[in-house]
Order: sequence, then structure tokens, then C-alpha cells
Amino acid sequence: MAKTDIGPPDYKTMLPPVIARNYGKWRYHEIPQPGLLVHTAESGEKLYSVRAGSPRLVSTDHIREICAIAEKYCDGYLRFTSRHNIEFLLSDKDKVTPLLAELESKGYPVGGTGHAISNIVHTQGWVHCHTPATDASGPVKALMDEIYDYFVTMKLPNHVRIALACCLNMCGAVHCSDIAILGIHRTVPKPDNTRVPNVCEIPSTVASCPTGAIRGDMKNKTITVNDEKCMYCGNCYTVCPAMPIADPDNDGISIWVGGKVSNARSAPSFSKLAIPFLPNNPPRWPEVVDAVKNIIEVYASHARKHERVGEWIERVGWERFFTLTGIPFTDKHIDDFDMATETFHSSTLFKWE
Amino acid sequence: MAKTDIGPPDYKTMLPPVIARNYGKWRYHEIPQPGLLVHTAESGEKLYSVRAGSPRLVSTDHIREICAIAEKYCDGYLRFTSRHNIEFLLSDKDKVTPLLAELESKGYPVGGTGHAISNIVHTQGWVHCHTPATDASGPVKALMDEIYDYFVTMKLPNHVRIALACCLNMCGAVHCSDIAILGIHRTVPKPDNTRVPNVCEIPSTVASCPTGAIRGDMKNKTITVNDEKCMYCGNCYTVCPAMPIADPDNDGISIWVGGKVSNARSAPSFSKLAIPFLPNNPPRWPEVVDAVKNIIEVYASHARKHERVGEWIERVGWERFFTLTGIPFTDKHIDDFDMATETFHSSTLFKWE
Amino acid sequence: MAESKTPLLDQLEGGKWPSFVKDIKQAAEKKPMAEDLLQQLELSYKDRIGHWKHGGIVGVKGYGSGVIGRYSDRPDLFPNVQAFHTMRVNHPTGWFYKTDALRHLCDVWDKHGSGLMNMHGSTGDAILLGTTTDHIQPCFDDLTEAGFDLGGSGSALRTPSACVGPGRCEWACIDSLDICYNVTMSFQDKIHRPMFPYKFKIKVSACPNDCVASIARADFSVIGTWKGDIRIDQGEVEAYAASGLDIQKEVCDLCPTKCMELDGKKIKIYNKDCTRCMHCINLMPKALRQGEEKGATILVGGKAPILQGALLSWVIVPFMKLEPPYEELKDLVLRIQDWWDEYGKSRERLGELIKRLGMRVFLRAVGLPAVPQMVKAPRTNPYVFFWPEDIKKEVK
Amino acid sequence: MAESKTPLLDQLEGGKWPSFVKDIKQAAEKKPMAEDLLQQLELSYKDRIGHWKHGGIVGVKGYGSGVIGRYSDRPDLFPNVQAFHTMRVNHPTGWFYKTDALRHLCDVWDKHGSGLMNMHGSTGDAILLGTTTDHIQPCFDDLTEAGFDLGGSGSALRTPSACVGPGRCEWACIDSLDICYNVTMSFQDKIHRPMFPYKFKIKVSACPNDCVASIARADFSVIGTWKGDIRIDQGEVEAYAASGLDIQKEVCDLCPTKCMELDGKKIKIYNKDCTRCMHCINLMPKALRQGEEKGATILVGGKAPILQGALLSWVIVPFMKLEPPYEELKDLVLRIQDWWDEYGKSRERLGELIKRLGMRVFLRAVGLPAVPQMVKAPRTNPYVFFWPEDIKKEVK
Ligand code: SRM
Ligand code: SRM
Ligand code: SRM
Ligand code: SRM
Ligand code: SF4
Ligand code: SF4
Ligand code: SF4
Ligand code: SF4
Ligand code: SF4
Ligand code: SF4
Ligand code: SF4
Ligand code: SF4
Repeated sequence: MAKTDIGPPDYKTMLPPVIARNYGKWRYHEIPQPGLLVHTAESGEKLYSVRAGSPRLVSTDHIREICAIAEKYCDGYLRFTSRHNIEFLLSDKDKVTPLLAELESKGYPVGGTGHAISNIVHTQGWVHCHTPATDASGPVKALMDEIYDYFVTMKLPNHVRIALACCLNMCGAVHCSDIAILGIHRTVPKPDNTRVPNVCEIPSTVASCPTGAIRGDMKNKTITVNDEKCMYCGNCYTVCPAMPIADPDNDGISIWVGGKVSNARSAPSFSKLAIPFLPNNPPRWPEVVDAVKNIIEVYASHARKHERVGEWIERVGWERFFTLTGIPFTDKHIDDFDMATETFHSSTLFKWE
Repeated sequence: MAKTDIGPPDYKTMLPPVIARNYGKWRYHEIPQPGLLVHTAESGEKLYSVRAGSPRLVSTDHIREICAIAEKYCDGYLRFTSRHNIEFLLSDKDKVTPLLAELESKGYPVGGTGHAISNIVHTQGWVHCHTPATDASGPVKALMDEIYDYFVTMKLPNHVRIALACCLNMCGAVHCSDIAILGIHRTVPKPDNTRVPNVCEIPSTVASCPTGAIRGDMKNKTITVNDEKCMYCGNCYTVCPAMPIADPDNDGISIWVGGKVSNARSAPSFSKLAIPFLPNNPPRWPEVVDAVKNIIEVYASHARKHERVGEWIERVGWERFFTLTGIPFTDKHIDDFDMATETFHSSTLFKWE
Repeated sequence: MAESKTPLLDQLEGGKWPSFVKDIKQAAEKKPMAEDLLQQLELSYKDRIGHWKHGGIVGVKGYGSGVIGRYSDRPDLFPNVQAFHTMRVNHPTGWFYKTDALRHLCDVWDKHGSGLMNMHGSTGDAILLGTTTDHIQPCFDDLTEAGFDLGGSGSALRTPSACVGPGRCEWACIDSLDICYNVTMSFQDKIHRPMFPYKFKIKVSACPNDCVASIARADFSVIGTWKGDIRIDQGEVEAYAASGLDIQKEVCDLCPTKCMELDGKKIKIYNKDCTRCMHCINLMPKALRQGEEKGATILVGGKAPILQGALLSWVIVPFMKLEPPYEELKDLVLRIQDWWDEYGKSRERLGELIKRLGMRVFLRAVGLPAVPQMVKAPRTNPYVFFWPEDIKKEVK
Repeated sequence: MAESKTPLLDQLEGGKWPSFVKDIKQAAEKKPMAEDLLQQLELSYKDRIGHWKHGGIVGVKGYGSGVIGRYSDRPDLFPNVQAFHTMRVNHPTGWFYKTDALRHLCDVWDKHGSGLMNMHGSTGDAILLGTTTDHIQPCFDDLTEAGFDLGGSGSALRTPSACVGPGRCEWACIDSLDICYNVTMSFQDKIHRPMFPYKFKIKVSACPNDCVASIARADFSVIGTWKGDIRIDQGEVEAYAASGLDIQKEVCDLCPTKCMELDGKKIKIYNKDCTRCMHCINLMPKALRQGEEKGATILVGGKAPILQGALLSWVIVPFMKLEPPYEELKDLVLRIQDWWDEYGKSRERLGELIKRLGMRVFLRAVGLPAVPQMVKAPRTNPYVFFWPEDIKKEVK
């Protein structure tokens, strides 16, 4: 019989000795070059962290390769970051340059620190989930190839956090990203009346709809959807598998901007809609890649140092954001969910463009 | 048979000649002393407006007295302001000083201009309405007596607009005032089951409740109120007279601060709850007068020049507002209506006091 | 000496601020109605509760609005206010009066009512405070004879109002008075005959200072504004500085968009960033003048809290030129009212209907394009509706 | 040469960013499961649609969570992914690994699964991507043997996560790693056996930079903060200036509360006004250090959009000292979960329940006092509820 409830391994057993010795007694850090963090402890000891990009979806052999590198340079100590990068943890300064050389030779991008674009937090997509409106790993790879340079340098006004979620469930902190890439459906789910009675619980299906578009049809033990009230969130499908929502022609991607999580300077905030819809165009999603690149470049050339995307937009105004990026403003940008009115301009304080 | 639909008199027939001549061609204004506005037209002509306070609830004889003054100094031309002050409109500079003297001798307060407290916009109260939770003219008189000095001088950081409404219907722009005085009920209305069937329409009574506290009891042709869901707004009473809500012991006054209407500097905004409840203590409402005076004085001594009450509070923070005024913060200050969550602090960016 | 019958109210006769009690007493000398009002009010002060019954419907021939019915709940004690209705009289736009007109009004009211009035009500009417049911029609006849008409009440267009604007103010970007008067005259029918789901208010301020508080309390708010650069008279800038104004601190530092710089003694404005807040102009009217292209921002939806919470009006047209006869403006009002009339529930204000059905639906129905100026920021939730034609278009 | 069976995915092998397609192909060399995944994914790329069925419930003995069931909708074409379940493995706190542990994990997964994994999932688990129903239990047995346990899924406590904090960072105000580990170990039962109305997430960041995004995606967010004055080393301030940092522009001007002044070469901070945003400290870690009294702000309610819209967590305890064994913290978690358990509807997150019943009700239920730090501003609507005892108290 297997042991249960043992919990994860104790992290203390995973800490490199330099960390164990200086735990909680760090004094300051420096970023001498992209991808290299140097933390100095009160004791004067230093920890070198080398950050490398990862596709997140990895093979065991890939992990073994990473282990081998860590064993060679880091006495076998490494960690992953909250954005799924790999961090090699070194106490020996002399090993930093050789490590960087090996990583380069093996094609690991080193960077993601400071005023850079870090790894794109993303989700399962067509690789494993049942509700995606787009793939996750594919668009991420296509985009990162194009904005690679921003990962290995630190030349942006501030860091830019990009995230992708393949459906409105928004696994990951997509909703608070500098730039969020979000898969959306646009087809009203059609209940399959032959299956609903067997596989779905009517009341919970009705309750699952945020806009009250679903009504129970108790007589036929099924449900009906009011097309006009449905905004294709897919939540009913989560609860009731007999309401498929995916549709190759109308599924696609929306782009959101200006969210943040940190409390630095300004409060954490949600990303706001920039582009309501772009088509799914595998394998390289050119429309999506271009749209995101455009936003990054306009930001890079207009924002002031230390301004996050959202802080920049707040300063210059959303009118200006749409003018500068050339993104058309539509009625879809105007909120119509429950707290919509809070987003309406109730003053004459706007800009002409 | 009477004429109908003639509309109001044409305002053009009411304009003093100096205005008619310079209509739309004013160049600038000055406020040489409290209560005196001097507008200079492009032509170089000047209009002198002398502003005097009014109780708003006036007798015909009082109006005739005003008319007599206007005839003596202003060729019979005067106007009222959007805050119910009287404005004597003069083209002859020499008549200004004698007019001021006569107004003083007759007890008319002259002021309300610039960085002053102007007249308190208010409503009917016990004088004429059927839903008041307090009187209107009484608290206004009691308060203006005490803050009179701020009307006849211009020594505040900016103007302070005070308004009073005697119930949650909020006749007047009470909800966007620097300081709002608002009558509130605190008793759940008791439907009079003998009268409801005759005088009330059940569906509209049910629909009238913002919090859904009312249920129809179709069998007995009456309605029931869920005490826990009722916040005593009185809207049901407006629709259904058989649900009286007034109660001497639980009716009273709440105080709201920091609203504004102008677009100057910051956007128009609602007033926010400062004091949930003060008792009705006629004839001079000492608790209310003291509370408002305290807020004005704390504002006067802490705000920067040109800061409205709300702008000052936003700068120093609500934590500080409560500390400085000594007003206790309670769970009633935390919103729980439909967009409550927008007011919650979702950041760590607050002050300790 | 006899003891006062109004010991509580008497305490409101003293003090420096003009006393409404004095005015009621003054009227009471001539009018038993005013005397009973005084006594009933004293009772309210004693009981700490109002003594009026829920209003009944009274009115004049041909109109459905303009009179608010009111009855005492103690007619036994105060028979002269058993009925005590108010007449709402539409004020002359801008609240300008020649005294002869005002005296006329007083005479009519002495003849028919309590001799007490509110100058003015919060919507802007001259409120004639208290008359009997019998007197309503004759009073109305005499009012129209004197050139006055009733204002709105009930589910009607309410008496529109406007700031003094071009009548006196150097900042008027639109002719608030003429617009208000024109609208009032054009929509007389809507004022007098309630046909809407609920009340509808129109207020016109000629600049963003919004001296008639239109954004806070009008379903349809018209607020003057401008395009083009703020005109600067640098000589007058220096004069203000010389007179003691700290331009850096009081003007530039408080500019909300920080688009203003003091360059030595000269002011420089990055007009592209200016949101026309008026602050700098308010402080230096001689030195700074608005840009030359004038017009108005149109906003809708403002209202007090009942039912769904208070709303401030929302921008629906960032800029509209307004020249007589204001057809574009009035046409928009009509399109909006038609839509509201069709979809609004009973007692649902325009803002609440837009909130319920969505700005998107509203804009399409009244034929206005979506522009970024309408929002503080785009939506944050992903619950986006697409129009049927959006979907088809994307299908390949 | 044979034509590639995956012409679309092949196009994602090039480019500078590491390719997941390469990894799948690498696994496919050993594992038919990975090969079929590759082929099914190619089909998805061709069809522009996913090919997984709605998940079914699978699991290990004694647990209700930790495994996500998944089945292909084309088992005819891809029999090796007919069942393709994921195992969520609770990561070592802070995502620290010694390579032997990691190699162990790889070995287990090569034995039982597809040889593909996510390092890590968005909640923080190591996601073992794809195994058959048969292998779930044996895989779990081998995992626990190797010292690993499953993480949360379903209506359970999800795997808590924490920023690197004291492990490396000079700004850690709390021991994020120890707190997270302690909570994880204390609440094992809640992680493995779903008993809540819906999921519940706990994340711990040791300072307001919030590197684990707890405010955006945790029902219960713990964020380190401090009291007391920011400690300034004026010598280091000068050194930063000398090194090219424009302290006025980059630091002082961007301080959100403008509570910081550059006085010649020295920095002065009005700490009373500081909201501890970290900006100045972020820019000058050598020169500025947080105040000495350390603790955490507790916030609740964060979540993604489904059902009622996304929420950021809300402050419920401005400052709590956090020392092992963190009883005050865990006790609060329990009180909150109890209340949520009692009143929450199925699939109603904590934030949504608070939204529905009111912060007032929540605070009273869990025994927390109302303080101004909880709100950006007090309420604007007058729909104030009074407690029964408030009313009685006022009656005279
Ligand atoms: C390693 C990591 C924590 C972990 O436990 O894994 C981490 C580590 C550091 N963060 Fe972070 N942050 C990490 C995720 C985050 C996140 C979460 C996220 O991105 O999902 C945030 C919030 C993001 C947001 O606001 O949307 C975050 C917001 C910050 C900030 C605030 C920056 C700002 O101006 O908003 C700082 C301060 C700074 O960079 O000056 C910071 C600073 C730091 C420092 C300098 C702290 C220190 O002294 O060690 C570390 C190096 C930063 C760098 O990469 O330049 N860290 N940091 C995470 C690395 C993720 C990655 O691989 O890129
Ligand atoms: C006469 C009147 C318009 C009317 O048609 O009746 C008026 C007249 C003027 N207003 Fe006003 N305002 C009048 C009500 C308002 C209101 C509405 C209200 O109070 O209900 C507001 C919005 C109030 C609010 O924001 O809550 C208002 C916000 C302003 C402002 C913006 C001040 C600010 O910093 O927020 C200015 C600019 C200024 O004072 O520098 C202004 C400026 C002016 C000027 C200087 C305009 C001018 O050049 O003639 C006028 C003299 C102001 C003074 O009294 O110091 N007026 N003004 C109203 C006088 C009411 C009274 O008796 O006190
Ligand atoms: C007389 C006046 C107050 C005053 O002393 O100045 C007044 C008096 C009444 N108002 Fe008002 N309102 C008056 C201006 C306002 C304003 C201000 C404005 O128009 O600028 C508002 C806020 C703006 C708005 O409309 O949202 C206002 C918002 C209300 C409401 C709440 C409406 C809402 O949608 O939130 C009600 C409730 C109702 O209609 O059932 C209401 C209802 C009433 C009633 C008819 C009472 C009722 O429940 O039926 C009051 C009759 C009192 C009486 O016996 O004379 N009154 N009412 C004002 C009209 C005088 C005039 O014509 O000039
Ligand atoms: C695997 C993972 C995505 C990833 O690739 O990283 C994931 C995958 C799924 N999530 Fe998630 N969520 C994952 C992290 C998140 C996060 C991020 C977080 O935890 O920090 C969120 C946003 C935060 C939050 O909880 O609000 C998230 C919000 C959701 C939601 C929306 C919940 C809500 O209240 O709004 C759903 C829908 C549901 O529960 O029915 C959902 C549902 C799902 C399901 C179970 C699909 C479903 O409808 O039942 C997905 C299974 C995919 C699969 O086949 O493997 N997932 N999900 C993440 C978990 C891995 C791990 O354990 O480390
Ligand atoms: S975002 Fe949606 S589709 Fe993507 S993994 Fe999460 S639940 Fe699945
Ligand atoms: S997709 Fe969303 S909005 Fe449409 S019916 Fe389903 S739950 Fe409702
Ligand atoms: S605020 Fe209320 S009580 Fe006062 S006049 Fe208006 S409706 Fe009547
Ligand atoms: S007073 Fe207001 S909240 Fe109470 S039952 Fe009546 S309408 Fe509802
Ligand atoms: S709103 Fe503007 S134009 Fe009208 S009176 Fe006020 S300041 Fe003058
Ligand atoms: S009008 Fe306002 S925003 Fe424009 S320059 Fe003047 S102060 Fe600045
Ligand atoms: S949240 Fe703060 S303490 Fe934790 S890693 Fe980030 S910067 Fe360091
Ligand atoms: S922590 Fe933020 S608020 Fe405090 S002094 Fe530094 S920059 Fe200013």
C-alpha cells in the first residue's frame, strides 16, 4: 500500500549550501548582464543565478540534460521560476562564464531578467485540454521566436509580462498581464438533446451561465440557449459536456493589454481589451505575432523608463493607445458585463486622439 | 380656456441691457471682494453681479423686497443661481457700494463666491414631502448660521459645495457634493396588509426594491419584506403608500464627503460615506452641525490651495481622513451593493493611518 | 405675554443666515394656509417625523404634470393644509428675471396659494408651495396669463436648465441659454404630458466647470468644450505672476495631465495632452483662453441612486457643433427617447436601461459610432458579444 | 525521403526559442504515446480544433484529486492516446530541486507515462503529461516512493506556491517558503480530498512585488510588507547617482505618493505617506531597505473570470506578524473555509461569495474588524445596512 499525504519533498533538502547558509540574510542584488542575477548576502557570500528559457512542455530527456548541466556547474542545484524559466544556482563565480558558454552552445536562451520580456506563462491548448479555443505552446513558440531579442536583452522601459490562456477559464494570471493572449470561442454552444439528459445536471448547467442565457427545459430533460445572451464563454460546456463550443472558423485569439500584478508604483490591475479577435492560423499565427510585436514596439518607443505597459497607457490615455498602435476601436471594447458602467467616461476629461 | 404649452417667458426679455449688448462676448472676470463678481466684456463694458444668500423657502413679500432692491439699484434686473442664491445685476459701478450697504442693513448675507461655502442645495423635508427622514430647511439654517463666516469670506482651499436631501431619492445633486447631508430611514417598512390590496400594485412594488427584499404574496394580495435584505431606502413606499417607513427614533442623518461635479483638475465623482448615522435633533441638529463643521475645519487646515475636499482626501488617503477627523470607521463604510468590489483595496498600497 | 405656539421653530429665527421660519411667519400673517403649515411643521419638529400623506394625483386640464399633490395627515389639527399642492413653474432660462415678471408671479400666488415659494426647486422650477385642489386650474390660468407655464413632473421631460453661460461668462463654449430655451420650447408636449417610462432630465452647461451640475443629475447632459490650442497671452501670464499667483505650483503642478510647463516666465502647453479640465483657465482668465473651435460633449445617463444606484452621465458624443436650430441635438434626443420608450421598464431611467442592455446595443440603436473617448479604459472581462455579421465575416 | 507526417508542426522546430515540438519528437522516439500525441496535435493544427474529449474522473486510492482524466476523440486514429491523463505532482516549495530528485521524477515518468511533462503548471505543480488509467496507481506508488506526492485538483485546496523569498531575495519580509511548506503540510487532507464548494488557492509572496502573482490568482494571498521607516544609506544613494541613476526623475518622480524628496544628494522620505510600493527600493537595493517591523498583508478573493468576472484579492488584514508555526494564519484560513463551506454554492469561489453576501457579513463571520485599509474609498451608495443592535441602540 502506497504512502499517502506525505506532501512534497521538504524544500530545505533542495537548497544549495550557499542559500542554506545565507537563508533570509540577503543584502542586495545586481544584474551585471541579461540572465545573470548576483545576490550578495550580509555575510558577503554571493549567489549567481543564471536564468534560461524553457518551452515548459519538456521531455524527460530534456530535463536530464538540464540536470547534467546543473551537476557540472552547480553541484546539482537548480530551480524553476514562477514563470517557468530554469535557474542554475552557482556559488562559484568562475563557473559562470563556462556555464553561459555551454548554454549558448546547446541553444538555451539566457535572459528574461530586468527590463526584458520573460517566458510567456501559458497553458495546455490542443496538447491536453478539452475546451481550448486555440493552441498554447504553438503561438508561444511562434511569438517567442520573433521577440527573442527582448528576452536576451534588457532594453525595454520595464519588464513586459506576456501570458497566454487558451480559453476564458484563463489558467495562469493572464488577466493581469502586460500583454495577454486569450483564446476565445465565438459560437453559441448547441446542446445535444440526445446526450444532455444522460450526462448533464440541468440546474447546474443553468447556473453555470454568467449571463443567464441558459434555460432549463424540464419537460424534455434538456436545456435551451438564448443566442442573444450568449457570449461563448464555454462555462456551460465545462459543466455539461453535451454542449460543444469549439468551431475552427470562429475560434481564435483576442489580445489584452496593460495589466500588472506587482504593487510597484501603481496598483495591480487587469488587462484591458485591445484586439477582440484574430484568426487561428497555425502553425505560426502570423496575425497574432504581428499584433503583439506591434504593441511591444509602440510601447518600447513611447513609454518612459520604468513605465509598465499599463502605466504608459494610463499616462498617455487610451485614445492615444489606439491612435499610436493603429488598432481600431469598436463597440466590443466597451464593457457590457455587470460592472460595465464603472468603465464609462463620466467626465469631459478625454483627449481628442 | 387657458393657453397651454406657452413655455417659460423668453429669457431674452429678462436680460439687462448690458448683457444683451455683450451676450457671448465676455472676456474675463474678477472677484474683487466676496460676493462681488465683475465681468468685463470684449467691448470693455462691465457687469457687476452682487450675490446674496437666500433661505430658498421664501414668502412673496420677501420676493417683493428683493424686487424693490433690484429696482433701486439694477433697473429691475436680477437672477437666481443654480444654487439658489440671488444675484443683483448692475451695470453702474457707482451703485455697487450703496447696494452692498442696503443688503447689509437688511440682513442679506453677501458672499458665496470663489473659495467659499455657497448656499446649501436642499429639498423639502417636513415642509412638503411625504418620504423625508429629516427636515431640510431646518438643518440647513442651523448649519449656515454656524458656518456663515465661510459664506462671506473666501478663505478656504477651494469652494465647498454642501447639499442636503431628506431621503434616499436625493433630490438635488447631493450625491456629488463636497459634503452631503442625507436623511436616512433605518426601519424596515411594515406593509399594512389591510391597505396593500387596495392601494398598491404588487408587481411594481416587488420591482421597486433594489435589493430584492420584497416578495409578492399573491394569495393574500399583499407582499412580505425580508428584514435582512432591506436597507430602508423607502423606494417601496414611493410606489406603495401602504408601507410607511418613517420612524422618529431610527430616522436621522448620514454625512457624505468628497464628491464633486466640475471637471476641473479631477473627474466628477460621488460623495463617499463619512458618518453612517446621526440622530434627528430638532430644531438645531447639534450633532450634524458639529460633524460638518469638524470636517470643514480639518479640510481647511490640511488641504492645499485649490484642492477640493475629495481631491485632498484622495491625496492624503482615506485612512488619514478618518484619523484626522476622528470619525470611526465601521463595516457600514464598506460597500455591499452591486459594484461594491470595485471599492475594495486590491493592492497592498495603503497607509497605516 | 402668550407663550409661543412654535417654541422649536422660533429657535431657528435667530442667527445670521436668513430664516425660512421668518418667511413662513411673514406669509402666515396673511394666509391661514401658511399659518397651518407653520403649526404642522412645529409638530413635526416635536415628533421628529413628517406629517404629509403619500401624494395624490392632481393637475390642470390638458396636462399630466406640473402639480404635486399633497395632503396633511392631521387635517383635524391643520384643516388649512388638508390639501397643500405645489405648482412647478418653469423658470425663465438662466433664472433671469425682470422684477415686473417676478412681481406678477407673487401676485398670482398671493391670490391662489400660500404665499410661500421655493426660488427655486432643485430641478430649476419656481416652486409655488401649497394650494388647494380648487385653486389649481384658476392659478394656472392666471399664470399663463402672466406669461408663465408649468414645468415637468412625473414620467415626463423635466424642466431643462442651463448655466448662465453667454449671459455673463467668458468661458461659454456654447449658447447654453438658447439651447436650453430652444429645447424647452420644442419639447413642450413632452414636458406637460408624461409619456415616458420615467422622468427625463436635460441640463446644459456651457463649459466643463458644469455650473448646473448636469453630469450628476441629467439623463441628457450637454457640456460645452473646445478643440484647438489654448490661446495664451504671455503678457497677462506675467501680470498674474506679478500679482502673486505661483504659476508653477498653483497652475502647472495641478494640471492633471502635466501638459503645461513654465519656461522662465512663459507658459507652454502641450495641447495634444490637455483634457480641457479648465483648471489653468479658471485661475488665469485674462491670460488663457480656450481653443477656437467650440462645441459640446454630449453625455447621458446621470441620475440619483434610486433604483440601481446613482450614475454620472457617460460620454456618447465627444464633440458636437451646436448652432441654432440645434436639429442634430434634438434629433439625437428624440432617437434616444424613442429607444428608451420602447425598451425601458416602468420607472427605469435611461442610464439604467443602458446599463441593463449594454452600451453596445444603445449605440447601435441610436446610430452612434463607438470611440475611445467613451471609456476610461476598454473592458477587462472577456465576455465579449459579437454581432452576427462579425461571425459570418470571419468564416472562411 | 519520406514526406514528413507533421508538416505543420515541423515549422515550429526552427527559430531561436526552444521548441516544444522537438521535445515531443524526442519523447516520441521512445514512447508510442508521445508519437500519437504528436500526430493528434498535427491533426489539430490542420483542423484548427482540439481533439480531446471532455475529461472523465480518474484517480488514485484514497485521494479525490491530483489526476486530470483525458481521452482522445479520435482513438481510431491515435489509439495510444485513447487515455492520456495528467498527474499533478506537488513541487518542492520555491521550485528548488536537487538533480537527483529531478532525475527520479523523470525515471518514474519514463516508466509510467508519455515521457513529457510541464515544468511547471500554472498553479505550480510538476505536470506529468499523459498516462493510461492502468498506470495511475502504480505511478503514484512510485512517486511517493521517490518522495513526491500529488497536488490538488477539483474542489480542493490547490497546491500552494510561494516566491523564492528568503531563499535568495533581499526583500523578503516573511519566510514565504516556510509558510507555504507549512501550510501545504498542515492541509494535506484538504489538498487530496475535495470537500469544498470549489477550488481554493493559497499563494505567498514575501514582498509587494508579488513575484508569484498571488493577488491575481489566489483565493488567499499572503504578501509580505513592513512597518517603520525605510532605512537609507545615504552613501549608497550617492553611489547610485554617480553610477548614472537619475534619482530625481527615476525614483522620486515615480514615487506614487510623492513622499520622497531629493535634498541635494540626500534622500528624504515622509514615511507616513509611503504606501510601501517598493519602487524606490527596487531601484536602489543597496541604498534603501524596508522598515524593520516585518509581517504580511492578507488578502482574499482573487480569481480568474469564471463565473462572475475576474477578481483581484482584497485586503482583509493589513498587517499580521508571521512566525512559525503560523497558527494565527492557519486559523484564519480555517475560519474562512468554514464560512465559505457553509454558505458557498457549488462552483462559487470565495471572492464571489463575499461579493454576494457582502464584506460586512464576511468580516463579522470570520471575526475581523473593519478598517479603512480595506477600501480604496468608502461606499458611495446610500444602501447601508444596520445591524439589529445598531438600531436598538439608537432608540431613545
Ligand atoms: C525568480 C522570480 C521569483 C520566483 O520565485 O520565481 C522573481 C525574481 C525577482 N524579482 Fe520578480 N520574480 C519573478 C516573477 C515576478 C512576477 C510574477 C510574474 O511575472 O508572473 C512579478 C509580477 C509581474 C507583474 O507585475 O505583472 C514580478 C515583479 C517584480 C518586480 C516589480 C517590477 C515592476 O516595476 O512592476 C520587481 C522589481 C524590479 O524588477 O525592479 C521584481 C524583482 C525581482 C528580483 C530582482 C528580486 C530579487 O532581488 O531577487 C528578482 C530578479 C528579477 C529579475 O528577473 O529581473 N519582481 N516578478 C520570478 C521570475 C519569473 C521569470 O522567470 O521571469
Ligand atoms: C452663478 C453660477 C452659474 C449659474 O448659472 O447660476 C456660477 C458661476 C460661476 N462659476 Fe460656477 N457657478 C455656479 C455653480 C457652479 C456649480 C454647480 C453647483 O455648485 O451646484 C459648480 C460645480 C460644483 C462642483 O464641482 O461640485 C461650479 C463649478 C465652478 C468651477 C470649478 C471649481 C473647481 O475647482 O472645482 C469654477 C472655476 C473656478 O471657480 O475657478 C466656476 C466658475 C464660475 C465663474 C467664475 C464663471 C464666470 O467666469 O462667470 C462664476 C462665478 C463663480 C463664483 O461664484 O466664484 N464654477 N459652479 C453658479 C453659482 C452657484 C452659487 O450660487 O454658488
Ligand atoms: C421639489 C423637489 C425638491 C426641492 O425641494 O427642490 C423634488 C421633490 C420630490 N422629488 Fe425629486 N425633487 C426635485 C428635484 C430632484 C432632483 C434634482 C434635479 O432634478 O436636478 C433629483 C435628482 C436627479 C435625478 O432626477 O436623478 C430628484 C430625484 C428624485 C427621485 C429619484 C429618482 C431616481 O431615478 O433616482 C425621486 C423618486 C421618484 O421619482 O419616485 C424623486 C421624487 C420626488 C417627489 C415627487 C417625492 C416622491 O417620492 O414622489 C418629491 C415631491 C416633494 C414635494 O412634496 O414637493 N425625486 N429630484 C425638486 C423638484 C423641483 C423642481 O421642479 O425644480
Ligand atoms: C494545467 C493547468 C494549465 C497549465 O497548463 O498550466 C490548468 C488546466 C486546467 N484548468 Fe486551470 N489549470 C491550471 C491553472 C489555473 C490557474 C492558475 C493558478 O492556479 O495560478 C487558474 C487561474 C486562477 C484561478 O484559479 O482563478 C486556472 C483557472 C481555471 C478555471 C477558472 C476558475 C475560476 O474560478 O475562474 C477553470 C474552470 C473550472 O474550474 O471549471 C479551470 C479548469 C482547468 C481544467 C481542469 C479544464 C476544465 O475545464 O476542467 C484544465 C485541465 C487541462 C488539462 O487537460 O490538463 N482552470 N487554472 C494549470 C494547473 C497546473 C498545476 O496544477 O500547476
Ligand atoms: S485556459 Fe482553458 S483551454 Fe487552456 S488549459 Fe485552461 S481550461 Fe484548458
Ligand atoms: S457559452 Fe457561456 S454564455 Fe454561452 S450559454 Fe454557455 S455559459 Fe452561457
Ligand atoms: S429628498 Fe426625498 S424627502 Fe426630500 S424632497 Fe426629495 S423625495 Fe422628498
Ligand atoms: S425600504 Fe427599500 S430595501 Fe426595504 S423593502 Fe422597501 S424598497 Fe426594499
Ligand atoms: S459652466 Fe462654464 S460657461 Fe457655464 S457659467 Fe460655469 S464657468 Fe461659465
Ligand atoms: S485645461 Fe487642464 S489639462 Fe488643459 S492645460 Fe489647463 S490645466 Fe492642463
Ligand atoms: S516577491 Fe518580493 S521577496 Fe519575493 S522574490 Fe519577489 S521581490 Fe523577492
Ligand atoms: S516605497 Fe514607494 S511609496 Fe514608499 S517611498 Fe518608495 S517609491 Fe515612495
